[in-house]
Amino acid sequence: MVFLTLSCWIRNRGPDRYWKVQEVLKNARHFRGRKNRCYSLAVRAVRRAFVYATKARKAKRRSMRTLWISRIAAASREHGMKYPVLISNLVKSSVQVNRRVLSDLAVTEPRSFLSLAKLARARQQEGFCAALGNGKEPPGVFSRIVQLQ
Amino acid sequence: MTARGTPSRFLKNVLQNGVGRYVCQLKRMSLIFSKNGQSSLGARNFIEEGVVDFAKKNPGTVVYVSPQPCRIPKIVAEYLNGSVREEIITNKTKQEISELVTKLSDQSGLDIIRIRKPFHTNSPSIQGQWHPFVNRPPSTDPIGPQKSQNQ
Amino acid sequence: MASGIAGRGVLTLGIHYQHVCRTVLLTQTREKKRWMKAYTLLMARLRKVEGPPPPKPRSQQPNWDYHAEVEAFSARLQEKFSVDLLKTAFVNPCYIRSEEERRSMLGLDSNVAALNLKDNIELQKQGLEFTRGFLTDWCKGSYPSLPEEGVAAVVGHLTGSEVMCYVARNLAVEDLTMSAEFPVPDDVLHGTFCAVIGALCESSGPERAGLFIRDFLITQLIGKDLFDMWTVVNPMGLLVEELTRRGVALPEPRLIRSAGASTVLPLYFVGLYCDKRLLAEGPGETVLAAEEEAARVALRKLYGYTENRRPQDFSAPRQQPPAPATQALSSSS
Amino acid sequence: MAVTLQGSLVEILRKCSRLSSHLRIPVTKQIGSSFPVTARYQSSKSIAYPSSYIPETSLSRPPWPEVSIVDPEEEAKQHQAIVKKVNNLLENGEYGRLFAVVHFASRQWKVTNEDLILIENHIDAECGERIRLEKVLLVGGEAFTLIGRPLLGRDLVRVEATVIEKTESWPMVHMRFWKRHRYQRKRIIIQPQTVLRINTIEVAPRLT
Repeated sequence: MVFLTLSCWIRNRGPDRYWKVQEVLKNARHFRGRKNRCYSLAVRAVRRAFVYATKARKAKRRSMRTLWISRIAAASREHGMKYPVLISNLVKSSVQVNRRVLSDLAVTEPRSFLSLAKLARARQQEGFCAALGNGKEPPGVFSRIVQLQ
Repeated sequence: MTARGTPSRFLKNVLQNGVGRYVCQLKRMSLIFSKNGQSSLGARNFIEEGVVDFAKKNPGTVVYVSPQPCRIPKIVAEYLNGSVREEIITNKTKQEISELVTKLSDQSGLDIIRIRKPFHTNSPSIQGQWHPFVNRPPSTDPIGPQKSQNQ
Repeated sequence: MASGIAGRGVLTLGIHYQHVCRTVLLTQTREKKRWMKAYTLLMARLRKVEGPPPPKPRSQQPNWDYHAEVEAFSARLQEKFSVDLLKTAFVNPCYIRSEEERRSMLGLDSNVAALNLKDNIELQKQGLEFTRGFLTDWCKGSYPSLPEEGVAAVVGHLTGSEVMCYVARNLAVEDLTMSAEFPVPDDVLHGTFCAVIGALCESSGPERAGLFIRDFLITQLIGKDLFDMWTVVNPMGLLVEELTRRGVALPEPRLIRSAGASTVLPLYFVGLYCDKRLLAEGPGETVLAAEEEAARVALRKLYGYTENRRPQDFSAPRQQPPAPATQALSSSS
Repeated sequence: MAVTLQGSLVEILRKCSRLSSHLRIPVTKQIGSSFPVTARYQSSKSIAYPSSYIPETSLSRPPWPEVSIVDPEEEAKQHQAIVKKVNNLLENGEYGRLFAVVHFASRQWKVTNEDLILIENHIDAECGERIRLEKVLLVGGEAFTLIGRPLLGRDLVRVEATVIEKTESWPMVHMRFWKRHRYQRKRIIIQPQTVLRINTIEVAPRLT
């Protein structure tokens, strides 16, 4: 490969700020508008984007958790329970499956989730039983509930 | 490196590696260094002491040592899936180079980009995916296209 | 400086570059390389005009030792190949033909030009035969209720050019293959991979070869659906056939659930009942599609190829079905 | 099944492993039978009097849902039956693919055979080595689920994995910026990663 004309084409075009600019523009190529090609606009946009990316890595955890919680809530409503009931009773029966796996189970393994919901329900009933003491009010407590004697 | 601006892939591995047997994915490694360059001092030290051990420990990797007049010594690693990685080892010590070499031999040669999910499964659901009819009792009413809704 | 610029500009940045640097040492400057931008832009433009360079086989690039590569190939796969056989397995007849032609073009007479290399035709044949036999036995062993056509379809998928070439490319067989043209065409690569299996079978026995096939070919079945490999046009007909063969009552499709029938996304669930027992149910956008899907689900259940079937045990090399061993022995002798 | 779960909790609480089985038809049937029974029991108490005596108000019942009390002995019997059934299932190997929830690298993973998982740290094993994941929280198949409270026994479940790759994450930019304060810090973070392949999930038929 010999190009004799090549050397004629090469000319010095001022100082090489080019590489520094390219480094920044490389990260801005997918932006919209002039900031994907104009350096002075791109620097700020890239800086903002980096800051957002940094913060989003933390925020992702939080938003994922809310997503899981809403999924579990929807699934537990199907089994006639509210989310706090399910979670607190699972914790009380020392099942330490976390919310990510619970929401996964609710989507992909509905029968396992059903059995977990039943476990929570049973624990809840047991708690009620213990609190009620065979249907009687605890001593020293009077409620307004009409007890039909 | 924002998430939107960079390429991404899903977690995978070459040819279901590790299901049957484990295959080291590094097939070839060439060490390019200079015989008397200053920047390849560490590379020369590594070749004197570490290379033979490495090659003995990894019989599946072909190690080429090629001295050539160059300023930038480098390691060229070729993987089974055809990808080639060049690592520059200018002014690195023997320790650093040997760490780098083990790292290269532990990798699978897939490109190092953002991985979207930290898991990959071929059978996502064992009991069948949830759909709105899963936990409903079967309906006793006649069902037909003439009805718009089930219940 | 001007000559330096021209020299650097003209030659590619490779070994030549270093030569230039050494020869033009006197004119070396330690400035910022301002010519670099123009140079890279120019080269990029040239590359755009010319297109990518033709691929070069690895054996013609620097740092290539064929013997070491072959040894490493067998060590990497943790198999004990006999090296001669393995080397033979990589030699394709098209390579020998083209090489001889090239030699005679260079003006050598025919008896000098003849290469004393054996080609891999026999190994190919043997390997393909062994692979087919082993896979058929394995399929019959692990899915006993799969009919002949199904087994043939699975085996055909696995021994087909697509899967074999994919596996071979990811095991670096392509580098070692001696072929007339580059990139290696699919059929040549397929043959070479078969020959490698044949060589393994010859050198360390059919048991190891079976393990090799299990680890590298059968793992390709993971996550594959039966009907991706086996195109069944009329699953309902096949189901009826299957049920009559087993002497069970014919399936009765019933619409069991439907939703959104008047919308753009209707959903129907069709259940197949057999002796008033639910055999399978399948969803679909129309009743017919749902029925077909239900038939497929039922077939998968009957053949034991459901998605949640017991996974294949790939771990222990302790038990091997004895059938392929005898089969392979008879084929090799 | 529902009944089992409702009554035998006192006993279950002592156990480290929790077993439940869902065979669809029995479940629905028992739900159908158990709930009306309890409802009738409670309502017969209140409807013993003529309904005009006290009209039904929001306070005529306790605000909590009605509690069903099931005979503990019967519960224990049903529980035994189910344990036996699942043990038989496991012994005869009549289960298909299994999944497990394992706790590894301070995360919980739902895994099944031939899965890949990515750990955001390096682990102390060479590539190609087989490791055993010991903290198993839950194992399930198509017909049964074993729920650990919180963990399943080590002799009950065995989940094995192979280390197949030790690599690095992509370079992440960590950038902090405080406007109008001339504060700007940029750092590139690369962390080690490990890829594991799940090989086997085995369950021993040793339920108690």
